[in-house]
Amino acid sequence: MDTKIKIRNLNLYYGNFQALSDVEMDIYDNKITALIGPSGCGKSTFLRTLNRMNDLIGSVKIDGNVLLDNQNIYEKDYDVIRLRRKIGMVFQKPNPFPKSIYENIVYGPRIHGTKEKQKLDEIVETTLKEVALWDEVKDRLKKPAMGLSGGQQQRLCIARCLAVHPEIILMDEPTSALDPVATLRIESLLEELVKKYTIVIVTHNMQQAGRVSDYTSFFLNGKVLESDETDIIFSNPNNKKTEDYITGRFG
Amino acid sequence: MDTKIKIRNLNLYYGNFQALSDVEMDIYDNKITALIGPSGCGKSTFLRTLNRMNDLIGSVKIDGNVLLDNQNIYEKDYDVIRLRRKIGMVFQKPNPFPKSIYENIVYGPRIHGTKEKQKLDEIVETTLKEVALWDEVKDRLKKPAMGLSGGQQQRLCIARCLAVHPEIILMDEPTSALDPVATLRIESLLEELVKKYTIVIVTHNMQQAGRVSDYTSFFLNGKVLESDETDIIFSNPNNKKTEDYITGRFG
Amino acid sequence: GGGEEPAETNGQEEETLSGTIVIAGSTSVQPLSEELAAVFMDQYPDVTIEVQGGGSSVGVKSAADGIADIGAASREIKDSEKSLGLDEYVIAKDGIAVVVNPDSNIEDLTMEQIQKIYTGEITNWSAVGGSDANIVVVTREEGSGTRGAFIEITGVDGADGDMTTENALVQPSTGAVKQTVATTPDSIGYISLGALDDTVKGIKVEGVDVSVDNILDNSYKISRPFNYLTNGAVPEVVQAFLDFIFSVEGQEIVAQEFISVI
Amino acid sequence: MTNATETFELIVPKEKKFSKMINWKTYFFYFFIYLMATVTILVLIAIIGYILINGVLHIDWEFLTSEPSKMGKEGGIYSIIIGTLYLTLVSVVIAAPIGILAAVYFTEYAKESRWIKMIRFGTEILAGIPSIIFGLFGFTFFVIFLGFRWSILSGGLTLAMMILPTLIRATEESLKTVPRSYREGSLSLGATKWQTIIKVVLPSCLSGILTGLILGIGRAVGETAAVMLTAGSSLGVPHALTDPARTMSVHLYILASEGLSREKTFATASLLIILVLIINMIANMVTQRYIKKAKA
Amino acid sequence: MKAFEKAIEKLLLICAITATLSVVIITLFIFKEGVSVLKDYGIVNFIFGSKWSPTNGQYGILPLIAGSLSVTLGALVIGIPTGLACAIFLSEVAHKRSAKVLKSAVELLAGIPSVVYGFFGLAVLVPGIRQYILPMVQLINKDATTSGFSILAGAIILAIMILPTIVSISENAISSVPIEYKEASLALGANHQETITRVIVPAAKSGIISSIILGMGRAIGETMAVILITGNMPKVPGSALDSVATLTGTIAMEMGYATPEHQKALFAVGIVLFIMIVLLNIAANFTLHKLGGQTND
Ligand SMILES: Nc1ncnc2c1ncn2[C@@H]1O[C@H](COP(=O)(O)OP(=O)(O)OP(=O)(O)O)[C@@H](O)[C@H]1O
Ligand SMILES: Nc1ncnc2c1ncn2[C@@H]1O[C@H](COP(=O)(O)OP(=O)(O)OP(=O)(O)O)[C@@H](O)[C@H]1O
Ligand SMILES: [Mg+2]
Ligand SMILES: [Mg+2]
Repeated sequence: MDTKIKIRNLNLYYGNFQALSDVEMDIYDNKITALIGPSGCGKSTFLRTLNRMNDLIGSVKIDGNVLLDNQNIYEKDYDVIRLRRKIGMVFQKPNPFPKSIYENIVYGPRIHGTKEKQKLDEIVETTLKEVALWDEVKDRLKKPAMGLSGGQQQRLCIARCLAVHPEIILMDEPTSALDPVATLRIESLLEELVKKYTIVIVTHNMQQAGRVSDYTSFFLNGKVLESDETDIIFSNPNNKKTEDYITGRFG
Repeated sequence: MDTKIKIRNLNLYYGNFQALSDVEMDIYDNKITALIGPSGCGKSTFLRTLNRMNDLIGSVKIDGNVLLDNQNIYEKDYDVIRLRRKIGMVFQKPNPFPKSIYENIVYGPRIHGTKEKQKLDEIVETTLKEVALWDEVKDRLKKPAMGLSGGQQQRLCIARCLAVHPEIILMDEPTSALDPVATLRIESLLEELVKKYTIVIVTHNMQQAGRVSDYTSFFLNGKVLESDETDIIFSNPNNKKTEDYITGRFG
Repeated sequence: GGGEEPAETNGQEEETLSGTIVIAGSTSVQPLSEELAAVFMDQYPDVTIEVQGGGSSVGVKSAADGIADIGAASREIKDSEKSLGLDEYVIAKDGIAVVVNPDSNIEDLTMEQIQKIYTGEITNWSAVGGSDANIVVVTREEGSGTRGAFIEITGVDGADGDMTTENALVQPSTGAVKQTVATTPDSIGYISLGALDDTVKGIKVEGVDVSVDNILDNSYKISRPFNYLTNGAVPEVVQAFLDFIFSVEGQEIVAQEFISVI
Repeated sequence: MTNATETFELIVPKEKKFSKMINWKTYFFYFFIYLMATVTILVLIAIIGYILINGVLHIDWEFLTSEPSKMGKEGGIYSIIIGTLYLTLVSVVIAAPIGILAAVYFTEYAKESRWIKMIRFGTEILAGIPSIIFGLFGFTFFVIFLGFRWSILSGGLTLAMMILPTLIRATEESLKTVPRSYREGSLSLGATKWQTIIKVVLPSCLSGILTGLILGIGRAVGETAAVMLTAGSSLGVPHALTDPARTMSVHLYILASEGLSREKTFATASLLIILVLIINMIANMVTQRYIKKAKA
Repeated sequence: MKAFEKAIEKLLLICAITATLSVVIITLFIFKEGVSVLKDYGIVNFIFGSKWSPTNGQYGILPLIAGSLSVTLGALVIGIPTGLACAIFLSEVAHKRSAKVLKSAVELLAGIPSVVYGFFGLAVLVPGIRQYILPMVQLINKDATTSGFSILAGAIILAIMILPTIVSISENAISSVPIEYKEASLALGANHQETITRVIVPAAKSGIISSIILGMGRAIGETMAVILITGNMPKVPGSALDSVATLTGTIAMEMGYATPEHQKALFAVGIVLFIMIVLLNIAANFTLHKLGGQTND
């Protein structure tokens, strides 16, 4: 089992507020890692350090190492654009661009230089099939993506992210805005995807974490309190607070 | 055990979309009734029919009966202002007015005609004590309420609502924006309040519903699937879907 | 002002003179009206005179509608306006100087040359003895009193009406024409004599310099009247003001910048 | 997409080429953006600088406090400052209550009916009407038809109509920033709609409304064509609503187009710019406080 | 209580109607004054007549329409790229602090009275065009001449005047594009510039278009600045260096001196202007509605 990303001694500050303290974690190849913890504990912040999305926020200061394939992504000349191609991201609220379904998917490939229509068509078909959306939308590829239902939009966003061939997919509460049926579809999709991709998922839903993930990390107040195989965390946590949280004593 | 509110055959439409179908429910005096169900199932909508807050939304159409003390609040000449004095409401995000702590609490009494300074002072003190906030804020009553922490703001909002002497308090996920400590304080406050008031609370947190409520109603797609004493619902639900939801199979 | 002595005599005779006079209309007449009003109000402290601009036709219209006691117009009254039955008083005359850019070597033009320049028949200065350069014609806006007088006297106003070339720049005021001519090479324009200064070059017309004397003795031809218009019987105070204007003292004020009518 | 390292090697050389190509576009893009921003700033500096350099030295106490004579060729601009203040005040006093209340109606009461759409459309049209049309209208309606003559009243009413849309829009915008939760909080306590508006909604967006007012004042101060046709251009100090007045913009236009006095023209223009600067600064300060408060 | 609330609502409604009422009264009065000329002279002759010579009884406003449109078009050609670039600079490129300074600077441009612009154009721009632009143009076209009073001068000044409208509204629109779009694009490995041109600006297009339409309205309606710098020559222009007269300028300039008949003709010009603005507004509403329908939902 290979370690895809190694996080060592990671600290993150929003201005003076320390949002992450001394985070250490390993993320394994072709596994699903779930991040859990009460609201505001730093899950999203942590997730966004992995593809350097926090660079966008002016007041952020980061120190520590995030090693992707043994290379520190916070190194001075590290190519952020390449990083973000390698590490795709799916957000809490489905966020398709206000363009057609087709345009949403080819956006990434186009940016990265693919121009031939035929190739683009191919990408659209493959990725939509991968997220099991092809049959539902194949007749309306040129229609606005905004016309899809929430669950379909989220799957489209996943497809859009697959279209640039990432190795890792980060997901920040990808089902929290979805209805139960859509949630179940995404969950079973995750099981498919993990065969080819490494997945990190933030979730508020304990049961979801238990169902889909291989590893789970519990965050509290910017610290990782506990990190282990999901079965162990859920059946036999080391930390009293982890147990309290998982059993719904707080959060 | 008296029934405070009887809901019979309630249907609600947002334009063409039916958000509540044939809801029937009894809300008992001096008890806490919890409303649970996945996102979008109509919990908030239902709660807001009880104090006619939905009147504000232009496209809403309601039919059915909501009997408060055996009088239908949707009757033609029913006095909405008096209704809303009788039925207080606490919202998901603490929403104090951008005024001082003092002004927040006396807002209601002033509106309803109490003018004497002494009386108002008295109200401020009693209600703040009732929500266990008095000691924390008694030296800064004239300071902006916005300066309080989230949990304090929420307790202030409860105090503000108590200041108009309601009989019933509606709470829509009152702790979802709060940290664990503040959540516990509110929960223990509920136990105090229920001695004097009837409480209806919407929550996403199964454990919270289990801990604080006497009765629980499970909503799905605008329908009440099951409604019973909390212990029964949690230990031995009638409906498979209720069970699935409570055990985190979806939602 | 030298109104010291008359002020006392008048003051003794008509101590009761008071009221408000509204004058409105031509902006060309406005400075003169203000000057006259200032002196008159000095003499009769109880009289208020408001001087409004607006333009000649505003003058005509407001006198007719009774919004103003006196309408001022810097042009002849049109036939269509005569029917309004207003009383006209020519209170002053204003010479119109033909001006060119100060760098121009033109000194003198004949009426015919001016006419041909303004109708667009002559478009190059070489045709009238200048250097080989296109003429930039500057005129006033349609309806302007100055323009009306100028085209009529120079013959630009032919059988088919106003024949001013389409290629003329149009400027909405004396000052704007002056400024344009002053800063635009090879330009020609016309402005009120009162506004003539050395930023532009006033030229001779038919060999005659533009000056008050030459206008008074009719050797310089291009001038226009300043009209005051009243509607029907006027209040005492307005009559007194009109009398004052046509008095020696009033016309002295006129003569400071314009041409007296007596 | 089978093995990570394989893809890695495949992509690197390709990507180098792309980034070169993309960089050119990107450089040009940023060059253009920076260039335009710089040009805009330079133009601003040029206009303001040119006028202030030529005019500021001619502004002195004398100029501010003495009355103009000879059409403004001589003397100061005292009566014109007074006229400007008067006219602006009148127009704001007329427009402010109507504008604010109308905005309250649109945001708090109006339902999306065809009637309301038409009324809204009317407001939009009013915002788009050129000032010269307001001038024509004010002249025929207030000055002549209603017999108000050239007066502060006619001018003020005309200007009030002109700044009404600005006020409505600004107030509406700031009303929209008031969180729904304030309204719900108040209503759930049994307050009526109007009580909610007066006691909670309006107080919490006061500075937004104030900003709108200041914008309206700016527009009133800067207007020329409409004022000239309705308030007149008489030089005297106005004492009553029925007196005519000349505002600084009108005065500047007359000075500039009649070429009466270069000095006075620049001095008046400078004063006008300084006035606008001050108005903008106040507006900015108010908005800043507003933003701070909203954040707190 | 209820009655009081009802009364308040009625009062507010009356205030809201005031604006619309104003439009109705304005329309009525402008039409009352001007419509007789349109009737007597013939609408077609009036609008398509190529000679504006009121003293001769010729009321063809084609040259004026051409003048207004050409100056406005010029202003848009200059103002849109500049304004859009500034808006992008403010919302996406500049640091917060410099953005704030630049924004208030641009807003200052909006506050400067239009007469000041005209004055500046007259003193600086008109001579500048004659001295610097003309020689450049003459390199290509030897016969070119200009007095400096030109479409170009008007367009430049109007471009500056509409800049604040375009910048501030577009900036708002761009800033209010949900950050989710930006994040999504960046997360796909797009760089900032690609994100701006391919996602943010397209997503803000309805705001940007409405800023342009408002700017256009302002440009068509501007009066005092244009009078001073376009030469007011009522002739259909042949090039950007030609002088033109505009609808608004002609009204403002000739109103004062006009005879009653002439004055009516000017009111008729006002009617045309008014209708143009109303059409522009309707077109704007229509476009925005269409665009809005596409982007939202
Ligand atoms: N841009 C920011 N500037 C300052 N503080 C921030 C910023 N973003 C987040 N924070 C703070 O950092 C902490 C961690 O936030 P984060 O969004 O990572 O929490 P989270 O675990 O994802 O919570 P949730 O479950 O509610 O999404 C919080 O206290 C939050 O207030
Ligand atoms: N103003 C509205 N107009 C139209 N539809 C609405 C409106 N408010 C709510 N709805 C719809 O009604 C349904 C019920 O909404 P409601 O807010 O009551 O759900 P909820 O159970 O409170 O969900 P949550 O747990 O997310 O708060 C949803 O499908 C929602 O989209
Ligand atoms: Mg989060
Ligand atoms: Mg809800």
